[in-house]
Amino acid sequence: MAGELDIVYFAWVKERLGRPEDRIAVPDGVSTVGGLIDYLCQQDASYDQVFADRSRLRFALDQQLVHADAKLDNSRELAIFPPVTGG
Amino acid sequence: MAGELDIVYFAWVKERLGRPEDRIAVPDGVSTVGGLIDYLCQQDASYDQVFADRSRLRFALDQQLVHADAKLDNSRELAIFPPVTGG
Amino acid sequence: MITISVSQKDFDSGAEIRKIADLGGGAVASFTGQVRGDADLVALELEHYPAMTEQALRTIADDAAEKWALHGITIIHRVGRLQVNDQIVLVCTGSDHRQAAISACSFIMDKLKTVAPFWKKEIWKDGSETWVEERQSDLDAAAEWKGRA
Amino acid sequence: MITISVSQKDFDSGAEIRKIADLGGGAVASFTGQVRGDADLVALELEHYPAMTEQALRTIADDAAEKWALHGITIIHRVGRLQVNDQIVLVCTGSDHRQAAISACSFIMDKLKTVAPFWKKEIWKDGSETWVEERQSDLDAAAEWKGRA
Repeated sequence: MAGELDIVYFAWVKERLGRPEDRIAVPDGVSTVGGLIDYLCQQDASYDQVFADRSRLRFALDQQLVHADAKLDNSRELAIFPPVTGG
Repeated sequence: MAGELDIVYFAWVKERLGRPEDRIAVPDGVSTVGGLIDYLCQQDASYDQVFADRSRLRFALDQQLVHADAKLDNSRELAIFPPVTGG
Repeated sequence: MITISVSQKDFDSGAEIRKIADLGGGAVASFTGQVRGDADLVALELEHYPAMTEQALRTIADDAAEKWALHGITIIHRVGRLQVNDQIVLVCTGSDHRQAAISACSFIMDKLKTVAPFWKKEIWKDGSETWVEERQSDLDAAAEWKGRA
Repeated sequence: MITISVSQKDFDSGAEIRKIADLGGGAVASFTGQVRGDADLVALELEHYPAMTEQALRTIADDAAEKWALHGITIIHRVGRLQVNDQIVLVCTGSDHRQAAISACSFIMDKLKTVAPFWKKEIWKDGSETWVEERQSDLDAAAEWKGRA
């Protein structure tokens, strides 16, 4: 059964997508953050443009930094953003 | 010709000697800080007590930290004190 | 005592240092970051991830408190629109020992730069906007703490 | 800009940090040392070598300014009789880069502890007085900077 996932965007990821968040149904067969990004890029060219260079993206699952190979499991919120630049 | 030298004391060196400074005539044959300490200890038992453990003494010649083997040369002021403990 | 604050409000470094000092350790270290002067810079916009930010900073503070014997840690980070010379961040640490206080302060800044979800956008006089890029030197600084006390 | 002060007067860390911050670098580090709380301690007496102290601190600041690109350095050290929780020393450094500011602040404190002519006497409730002894950890910390940038 496909789960619902909120995706939130920050900084230039948000600006280029033109929206702060999406809610998507995670399809069967997609189990990792990286897999979900691949899936989104296939669905919609707007994702493909913004997510083209994966090395420039960082991810958090339920507010914890993760790598692209992290399992989505039952996470409720995925955040996609550039490397952080605070301080 | 023997030169005149002011010697100033700080912290427990000053307390144990019971005075903040001395003016002495440096005798011929005494050319280093260590040599002068040896000479003073021979002259007066009060020096000998306070200066007994040389490893606990530090020196400055004309306000510059020096080791015991430093030449007195034409210095005007020798300071003798314990290791510093500021900050 | 760990104090974390993320808001648009300015802060008083001296007052924060006094609060940490009043905890009784002999040593207080602080780092204050501000918007660096640049004639062509109009403003800096600090965006963050509200649901994550405070917890990320708290985790960094907890890590520091595990590595060093600290009496107090304060981390303040501003968000929103800031002008040249405005204060951005304060990290303040108190300990019985100066090296612990200074090392912890340095560690917290290095971690904050690499794992806390803040993003800076520079707004220029000519109307252009640029997102600040991550710096390799920040990544290197954070990596150096791995395994060190 | 190097500011050195040795006196009996208290100081305002926040005001000193602001002065360094106003020089325009993005990064300000500070260290504040104070008399550590101890139930049996009545007071601390800070003695110094007036003819030498300021020059010794200035030499330390000059060394720091050679090692790191700094906008400003402030060193304040109090002398005379101090109570528990009274401030003793402030070192504040400003730079464009946080690691330069923090390292310089740490370096100055390490050098100050080993070459600046101050001596602390502790005065206890039972009337006894003890001169504080030098600590090997301070000597080690100062020695570690040799040859490092």
